[in-house]
Amino acid sequence: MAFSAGLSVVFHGVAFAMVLYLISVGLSVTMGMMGFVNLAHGVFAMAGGYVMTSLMNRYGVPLPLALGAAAAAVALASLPIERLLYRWLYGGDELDQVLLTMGLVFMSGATAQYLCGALQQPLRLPPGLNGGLHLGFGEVPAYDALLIASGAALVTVLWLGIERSRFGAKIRAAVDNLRMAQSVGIDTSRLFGLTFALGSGLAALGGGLGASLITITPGYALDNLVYFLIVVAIGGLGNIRGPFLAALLVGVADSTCKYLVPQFGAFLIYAMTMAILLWRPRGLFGRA
Amino acid sequence: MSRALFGSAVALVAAAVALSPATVMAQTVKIGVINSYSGFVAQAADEMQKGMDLYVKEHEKDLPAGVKLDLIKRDDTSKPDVGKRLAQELIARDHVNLLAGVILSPVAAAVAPLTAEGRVPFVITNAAGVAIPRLSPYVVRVSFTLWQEGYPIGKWAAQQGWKTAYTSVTDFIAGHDAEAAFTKGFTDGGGKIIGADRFPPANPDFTPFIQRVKDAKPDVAFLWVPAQEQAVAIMKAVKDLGLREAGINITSTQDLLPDEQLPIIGDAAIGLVTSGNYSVDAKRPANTAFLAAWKRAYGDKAIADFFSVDGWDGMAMIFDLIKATKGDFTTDQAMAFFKTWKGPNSPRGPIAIDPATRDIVQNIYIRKVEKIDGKLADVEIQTIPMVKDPWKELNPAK
Amino acid sequence: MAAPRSVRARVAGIAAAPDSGAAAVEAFARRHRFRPYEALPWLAALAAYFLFPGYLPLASQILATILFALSADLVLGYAGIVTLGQAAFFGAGAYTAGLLAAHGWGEPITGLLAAAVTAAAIGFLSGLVILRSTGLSLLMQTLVVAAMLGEAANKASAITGGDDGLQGMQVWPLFGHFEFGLYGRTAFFYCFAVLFLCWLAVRRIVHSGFGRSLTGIRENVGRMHAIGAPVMRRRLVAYTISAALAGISGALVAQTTGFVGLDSLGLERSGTVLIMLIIGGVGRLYGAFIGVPLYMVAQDRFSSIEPVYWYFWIGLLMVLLVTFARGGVLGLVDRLRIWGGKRR
Amino acid sequence: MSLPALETRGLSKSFGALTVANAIDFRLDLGARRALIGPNGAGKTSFVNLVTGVLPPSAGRIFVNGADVTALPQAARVKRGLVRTFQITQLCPRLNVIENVTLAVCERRGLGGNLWRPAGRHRAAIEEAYALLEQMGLAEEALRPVATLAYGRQRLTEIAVALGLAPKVLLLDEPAAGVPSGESGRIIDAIEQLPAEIALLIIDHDMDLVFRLARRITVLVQGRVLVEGPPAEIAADPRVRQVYLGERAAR
Repeated sequence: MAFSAGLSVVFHGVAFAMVLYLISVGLSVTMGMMGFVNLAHGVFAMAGGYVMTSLMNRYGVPLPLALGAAAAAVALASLPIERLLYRWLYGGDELDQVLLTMGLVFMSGATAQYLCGALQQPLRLPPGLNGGLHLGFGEVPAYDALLIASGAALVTVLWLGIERSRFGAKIRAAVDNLRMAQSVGIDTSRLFGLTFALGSGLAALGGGLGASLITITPGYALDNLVYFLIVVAIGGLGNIRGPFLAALLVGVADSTCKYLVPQFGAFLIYAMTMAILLWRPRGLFGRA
Repeated sequence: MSRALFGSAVALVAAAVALSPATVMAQTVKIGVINSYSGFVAQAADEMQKGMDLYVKEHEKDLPAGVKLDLIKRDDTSKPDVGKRLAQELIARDHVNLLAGVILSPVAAAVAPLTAEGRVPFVITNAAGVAIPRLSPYVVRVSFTLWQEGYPIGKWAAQQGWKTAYTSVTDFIAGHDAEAAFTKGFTDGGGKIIGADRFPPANPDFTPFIQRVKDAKPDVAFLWVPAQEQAVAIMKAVKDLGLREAGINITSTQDLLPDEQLPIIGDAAIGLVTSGNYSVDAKRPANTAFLAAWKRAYGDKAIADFFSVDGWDGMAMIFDLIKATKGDFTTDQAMAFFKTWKGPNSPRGPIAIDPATRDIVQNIYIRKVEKIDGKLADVEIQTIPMVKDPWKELNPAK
Repeated sequence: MAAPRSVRARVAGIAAAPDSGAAAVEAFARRHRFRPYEALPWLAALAAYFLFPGYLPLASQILATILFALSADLVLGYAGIVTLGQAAFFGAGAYTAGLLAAHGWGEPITGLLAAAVTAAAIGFLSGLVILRSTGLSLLMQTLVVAAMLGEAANKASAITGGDDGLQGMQVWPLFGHFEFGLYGRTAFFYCFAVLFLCWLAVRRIVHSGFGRSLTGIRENVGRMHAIGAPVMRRRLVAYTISAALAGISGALVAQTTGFVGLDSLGLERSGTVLIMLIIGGVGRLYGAFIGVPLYMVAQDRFSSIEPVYWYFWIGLLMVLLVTFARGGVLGLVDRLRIWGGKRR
Repeated sequence: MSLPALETRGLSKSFGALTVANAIDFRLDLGARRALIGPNGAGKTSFVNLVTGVLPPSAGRIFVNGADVTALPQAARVKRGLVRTFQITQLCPRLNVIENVTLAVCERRGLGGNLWRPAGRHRAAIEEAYALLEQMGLAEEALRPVATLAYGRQRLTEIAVALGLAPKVLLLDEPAAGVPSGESGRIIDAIEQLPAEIALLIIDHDMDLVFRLARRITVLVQGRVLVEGPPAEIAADPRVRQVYLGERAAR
């Protein structure tokens, strides 16, 4: 019992971590590459959740299709936003960036409540995904299993893409040294746009997949901001792997701590963040 | 040099433009409605407001000739100090005859003392913090207290022959109330509490806590969260971990199961037993009429819940006062009227105000979620008539 | 060598070509003198008192919040410490004053002082730990400090009243015979006076040698190290002072509303004050006086016109400000003046 | 004989395998005019960072006027008169010229921690700063933000700031770096006019500048002192030709 209990808790932590990572990785890159403090990043995750759930609930679109559509839609929508609002502030005063992105958070929250009401969006899962799933080592929630599987798949694709593709090479170059990247003739403004869209799309995936873990409400972007920021700060700015480890750490530590010492549930995650940042101010994978 | 000069001017102008005094209508009953339209309980606020507005819409015609109603709605943004300031302004600036509304106990607790100072009646249509009416002689509550619901369900659980219970509640005052009430009820009934957890108010993830319950293998688990999206999250964890398949019964107050959340929680809710003062599936003529009006006003999609009915009844009480006094009443007359008010046909059954505590007396229903022709319904399986708030009887005012 | 030059300056003043050197020294030496326009915010506040007597509670909260924003400006605008945890000190001050008033000591002024001391102590201790880092790391650490305090206050509900907020505050009349009444006149003048005194102090500090070196630290830390400035100590001092001011502002709100809630320690409060400050303009001592009224009045109006979706309009206001008035209102005013100068 | 203004004994620093300073014994007397030269990557700037306390040494000791400052932080060494300028200008760009210099003067006079007295009342400090600007020929730009100055002028400001700290030992890290040759003359003049008692160490590889200003030259190669002597000697030294001038000739 104790074993399978601990197992399901850790398993759940990993599932939560997958969602956190998908949402946060884009934020890490935008902050690292464009040096942009994008407090509105959660908005894209929220948008993803809304699009997906309403496609499923109103038009009965199957989950995978709705998820893909949501990601694509959000990625596309993010392009004009980046062009019209964000790009002017690149390399500018981070406080202006804070003001802009917080403004967007407020507006999106109000819009969401106006369109879909204050009630959270239900996620009606196909019957197969409800309840438990029997694996070799014991029974685990089926949806968590799906989260981990799809999350792992996405992560692999993303990493390979960044490692292998030309686009990925450009991104890495720009993160390492923007000036250098420009001087070798990379069209950074275009690169920024595409990277931003990619990050937003991933966030949308995370928001959609995680809709049952982090419920989709108008307050989404603000309520969960701290979690996203913690992951980015611990993981280290501007890299792809750091946030993954950070997300695992946060997800698993969070759920196991709550399981073992519920009375200190919230404290420990903060304490851990503090400790790590004091030990490695630039995060676990941050470049010194 | 004059940088700040221009700036200050801008601010001053902005203030001047914005603050042009509100016009006052003659011969009207002014009701200041303080509600949490934004913030983390916006959903509940919406339900409550719909209930209030619906009553006004349905019964405005019944008002005595010449009496106009002026509802001044203010958003406390779910923050006590804001709510307090709004109350202060409503009393001192808008000279309202009554204050009504308030979702959150902290806000109500912040507002209540002002009503004593400003001598304005304050009709609480939700905030369930058990001791609030004692903060001011002008507070009257038409909603409920958590003791009123938690104690009976504890008793009921014990009557089912369940010996051991595990409580798991949100770590803030309301949660503590619910926990204490259930514990008292269950132990009075001869049961034994074998574990009690409290989870952080901002908690995205309940699996670890539910796992603890599962490990402890109690006969019954009392799970309580404030009536918000958390209800869905915690029920998902219950389903994922197969808590009931493990032979653990689950009870709560209606906060775990607001009617509009029921379809969202889905089949996971089947068999769940809660105590509450209202469920849409109650078969009462008053309720049928209420729901008919609701559908007319808000369509089939919108689902009423106990917030809506509490708001509705609050307005009903205020309307009765206006009718009885032709809209012209002093604070003391109002309070005297409220203290003895009775609502024989509320959608939630007969209700009344207890003159001693100015708190609601009402039936508490034990409800069970069943699937009736393909649709989930929270069916009343037992009625505990005219329950007074047990806490005030256990802790008489000094 | 001072005398001859200033003499030359006077001569130069008459002569055709003014001596830029003396001018430089003079301009520099006069920078801390009071200018007429600095009276404006106070005149505006008094005007508001007479023009909108029904809005005194709002006015008092605006004054108290200006002080909060001023404290943020000291760390953010002068010491260059981007913080999302300023509410930690606001809340600490609020609870200090609140607990005193709830347990039999309702004397306002000593309450303020106690709040200042508590907040300063917390600022100093947390500063010792976190001020060594910079950037996002520092931001997160300030945030975490506030979050932990908030959790602690929620856990200690026996003392703080937890989520229901602190009950039963009895604030004594100011100087023994000015009641904090329902109409908030006393509250208004109380906040007005406290803000004024604190503003004088902050202004003094900003123009002091210490204040200048803070500006230097904000502009170029490496340079300040190289001229032998004890950067860490300077930052810590600034952080502590700012904490004390935030504590006072928290105590003001607690005493004038007679209530303290957990939200006084919340992230939202830290964020909002930052926003208000940025709207006004950072690092110029007057941003707080412009951003806070603008934001709070706008919020009050929007939310009474449109109780549910008001924050959409606030958000829009913020976005427009960034797109058209970067650097806040004062930044916009600057650019207008430069533009006007060019055209002349 | 008098104590050396600056002395290092066996000063060493290595990052893992890479050794940037290898048991450097170095001595600079009062009023010295010394140049530290060496090919790129010889460890010149690292040496400055070690001496000024930006980097902690792996081994060895550092003395200022005979006092061991190895353990002291950067600020404390500045207080003892050990002052440096930067290879890339380090100023407060948005503050104007006189303010940049006044910051240094006030810091030296211990006014930087004064919370109450308005900086403007520190009249003497401002006058002193202005005098330095005149000395550097910057008086006309006193009220202009540093960012708006030509780079050459910024380099002069940098020197003025350093002088504001009343240095006993002044380390100039490539004082004319990045300055168009037209303006570098102005900088060299300014350096020549520095008070005689200051012990001056110029780190550079601009030979014209070095041979014009320095009375002795120390050649650093791979973190080690290769040779030290008067310019003529150094110019003649075959090893120097080989590792340094030779390399230059090769270009």
